[in-house]
Amino acid sequence: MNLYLIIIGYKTGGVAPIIEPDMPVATLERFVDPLPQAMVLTSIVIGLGVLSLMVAMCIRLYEKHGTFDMSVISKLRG
Amino acid sequence: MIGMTLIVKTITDFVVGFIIVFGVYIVLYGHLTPGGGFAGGVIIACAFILAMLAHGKDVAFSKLPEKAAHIIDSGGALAFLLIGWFGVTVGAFFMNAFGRGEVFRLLSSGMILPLNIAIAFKVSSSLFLVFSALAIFRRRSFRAMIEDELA
Amino acid sequence: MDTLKRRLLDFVIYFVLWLLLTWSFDWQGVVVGAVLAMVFALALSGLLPKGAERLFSPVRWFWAIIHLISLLFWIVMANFDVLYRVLHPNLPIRPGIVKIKTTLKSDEAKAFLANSITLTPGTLTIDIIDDWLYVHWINVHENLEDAEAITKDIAGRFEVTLRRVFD
Amino acid sequence: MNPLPLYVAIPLGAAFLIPLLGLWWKKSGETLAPLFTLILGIMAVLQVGRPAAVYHMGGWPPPWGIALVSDGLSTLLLIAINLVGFLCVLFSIKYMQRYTGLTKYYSLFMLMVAGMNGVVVSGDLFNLYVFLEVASIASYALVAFGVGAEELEAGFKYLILGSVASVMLLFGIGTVYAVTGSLNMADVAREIATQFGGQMNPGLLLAGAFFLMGFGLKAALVPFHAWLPDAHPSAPAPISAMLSGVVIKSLGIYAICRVFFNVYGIAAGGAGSVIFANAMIAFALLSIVIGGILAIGQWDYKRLLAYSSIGQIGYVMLGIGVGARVLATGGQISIAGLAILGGLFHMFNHVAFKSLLFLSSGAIQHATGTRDMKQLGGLREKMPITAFTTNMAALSIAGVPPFSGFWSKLVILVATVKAGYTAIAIVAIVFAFVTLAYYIKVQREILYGTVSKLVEKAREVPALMYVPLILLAIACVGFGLLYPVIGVHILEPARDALMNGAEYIQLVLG
Repeated sequence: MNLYLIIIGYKTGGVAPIIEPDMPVATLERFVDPLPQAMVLTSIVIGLGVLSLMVAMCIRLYEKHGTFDMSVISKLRG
Repeated sequence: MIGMTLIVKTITDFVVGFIIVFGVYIVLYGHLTPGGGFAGGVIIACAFILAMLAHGKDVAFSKLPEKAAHIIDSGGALAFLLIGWFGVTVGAFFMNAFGRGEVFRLLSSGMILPLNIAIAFKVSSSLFLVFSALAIFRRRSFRAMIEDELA
Repeated sequence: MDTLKRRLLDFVIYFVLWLLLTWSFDWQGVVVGAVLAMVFALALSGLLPKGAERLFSPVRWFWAIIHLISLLFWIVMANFDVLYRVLHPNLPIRPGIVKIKTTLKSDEAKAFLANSITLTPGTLTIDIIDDWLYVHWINVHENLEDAEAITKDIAGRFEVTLRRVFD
Repeated sequence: MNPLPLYVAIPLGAAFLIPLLGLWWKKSGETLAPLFTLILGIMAVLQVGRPAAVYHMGGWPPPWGIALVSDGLSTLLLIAINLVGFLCVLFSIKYMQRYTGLTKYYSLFMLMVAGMNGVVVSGDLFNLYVFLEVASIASYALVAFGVGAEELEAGFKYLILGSVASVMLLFGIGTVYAVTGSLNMADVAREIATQFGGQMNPGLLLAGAFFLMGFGLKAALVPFHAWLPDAHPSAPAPISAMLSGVVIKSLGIYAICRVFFNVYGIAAGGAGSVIFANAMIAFALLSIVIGGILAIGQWDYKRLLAYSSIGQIGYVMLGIGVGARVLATGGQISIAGLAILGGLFHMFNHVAFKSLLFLSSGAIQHATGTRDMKQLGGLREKMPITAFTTNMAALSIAGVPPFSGFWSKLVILVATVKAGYTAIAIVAIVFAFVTLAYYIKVQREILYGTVSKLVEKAREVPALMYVPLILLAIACVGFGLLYPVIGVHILEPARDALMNGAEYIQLVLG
């Protein structure tokens, strides 16, 4: 997923997108698009949040059922 | 003996301080070099987590008590919002209210630096709390919980 | 007085570390570094190992370099040894765990001894309990009773220099 | 000053202030949360009648900066979210007393409100995604708040399916960005309109499919509905009310409307638009049919309500889908407008009566300790107020004439017939009667009949709990009777915002 986003912003032979006052236009055109990188960073942070919540729930579920077997943990019908 | 073996403890003592300084460096120079509030915050949190892994929870909590971590956690987020509100004084939410400064110096980007610091506080303490909550989770029987409630 | 000295020491260490990290002697960076080092020295007291003043002894640094060189030498030697054992058709290994006594005093020295032993191929420190090191060894000596020889073979090479660095 | 960032900033600030103060002051959540949601609700109501507005975050004009946009549709959702949020918090004060960790509860609640407000005012696809995640993560945690075996399992299921939806959305957003080179919704819309002449290229079609699946999962349309019947009953009652009342609408329906009408420009027609409109109608019909059929057989009161939510969301989606299809195929604009108006009106009504039903189910559970319909009965005598409000909501949702649900369903059906989809309309009418059937079942099993053993000990819930119920019941009737006022000031601006996709571009980019 994150790789996909990075690929969108990639440019062959690109340079870091830092703008300096007297910069030739040719350099500006070779900038790697920074926005997908920001998106990836955000999605990583969100993923971290979801993951920690998931682990917490897993621990609590294990506490209740004594197993991680999903066929045992099936009180609900869906 | 609480914690891990002597080797781990000693080496941890050596590196924890360095890791924290490195994390702070990543935070403060986030607008000049790769990094920033989140990455630096994670590094700082890792230092405390390392201390907790090596020495057990008591040592880690003596450096960063749980309540303090909670306060920093919420306070960092609030600080982020408040800094954002400074922008309103010059026109818009999150508008750069501070001076820009010189390019490539430490104090050169106005609002980004304080925002990074706020994020770092928030991230480091909350990651530490998440880790400690998951690591110190003890299975308690329902009866023990009720007895605690009654006591 | 003692704590003050310690705080000062911590401050200097953190500050030097900061300067090494940033490697810019712009006044803003230096001032921020100084303030941070002060905060760390006050707030995170005791995070650094005790006896940090040993950092300022040039003799110890000299011995540390000697230790590094000897460690590198022994690592190369042990590499050839293990290479020989691996390539030999008979696979002449006698893996086992031996318990050796170290004469080093400080925790840092013990930890570095253990790490040096681990870094050397063929030997691996499992644990330290008091003065005893438990080492897994790829080719344990035939005469197991000769504890002194074993100790000398594994730890003796490093103890000489490490004692001068840390103790 | 333009108050748009406040809709995000106030609940977000409250979400962090509550646990901070909660360290010393145990009642911080119960005091601050109603206060802040009330402020937000008043702000949202005052928003009515104002012209659409754009706020440039950090002073950067779009498409470079992040823009917050409020038009008719946003205002409609803002009112729903914040007023229902206020009533649910009010209800929670007494209801949540038997839970521990209340500051965390209120903090998560405010976080959820912040996320939903953010989704609704965001003018940027990626920001929409971020706020959607904020609201979703908070709701995962809230569903599992009871930390019983069932709650955890439902929360876990919701979390997994929600993460799948998030990945789909991120793929869709990435693809849109790759194709158009922008994330600002108005800028994307302009790119699509100018670059492709309103036609969809394969990349956009793929992204659209991802959006429909991702938002459809959040909205619990039928092929993606599996999490809802577990998550809604397991959550504490105020959270069920929030989830069913506003979360699935602001994260699902609103986002679908915004993306397909304003960004993809479904109204402009073209090859791709018809496909999406057809998909919307298909999902809607499936939701109506399956939600209705499954609801009949339920004996768990809250589970019945959850399935009914799926069915009613189907009606909302039907109105919007029919409107989209009429617009895409170049039919009469007035019919499309009628269909979309019906969909939005039904959504607005559903906010009122489904929140009311879930809150009253919470009241019943609070008083009797069960939600098994077989063990209930004769509540009318023991809990007159709760029974009365439940009755009002049930009659309204079932579409009995003077109530609001009747009018909105009628508008949807009339528009569907006028658009020429008589068969679809017949199915919808049949399942409107099915809705009536299972709410009659609710009335018979819970409100009337012999007084069961559990109900005998039941007493009317405290005032803090029944005041929100009464307010919502008044809304159920009022929306039907006050349609001229609500329609002109709230619903028609929302409809216009959807119908005239090009105006959105004008508004944001200036």
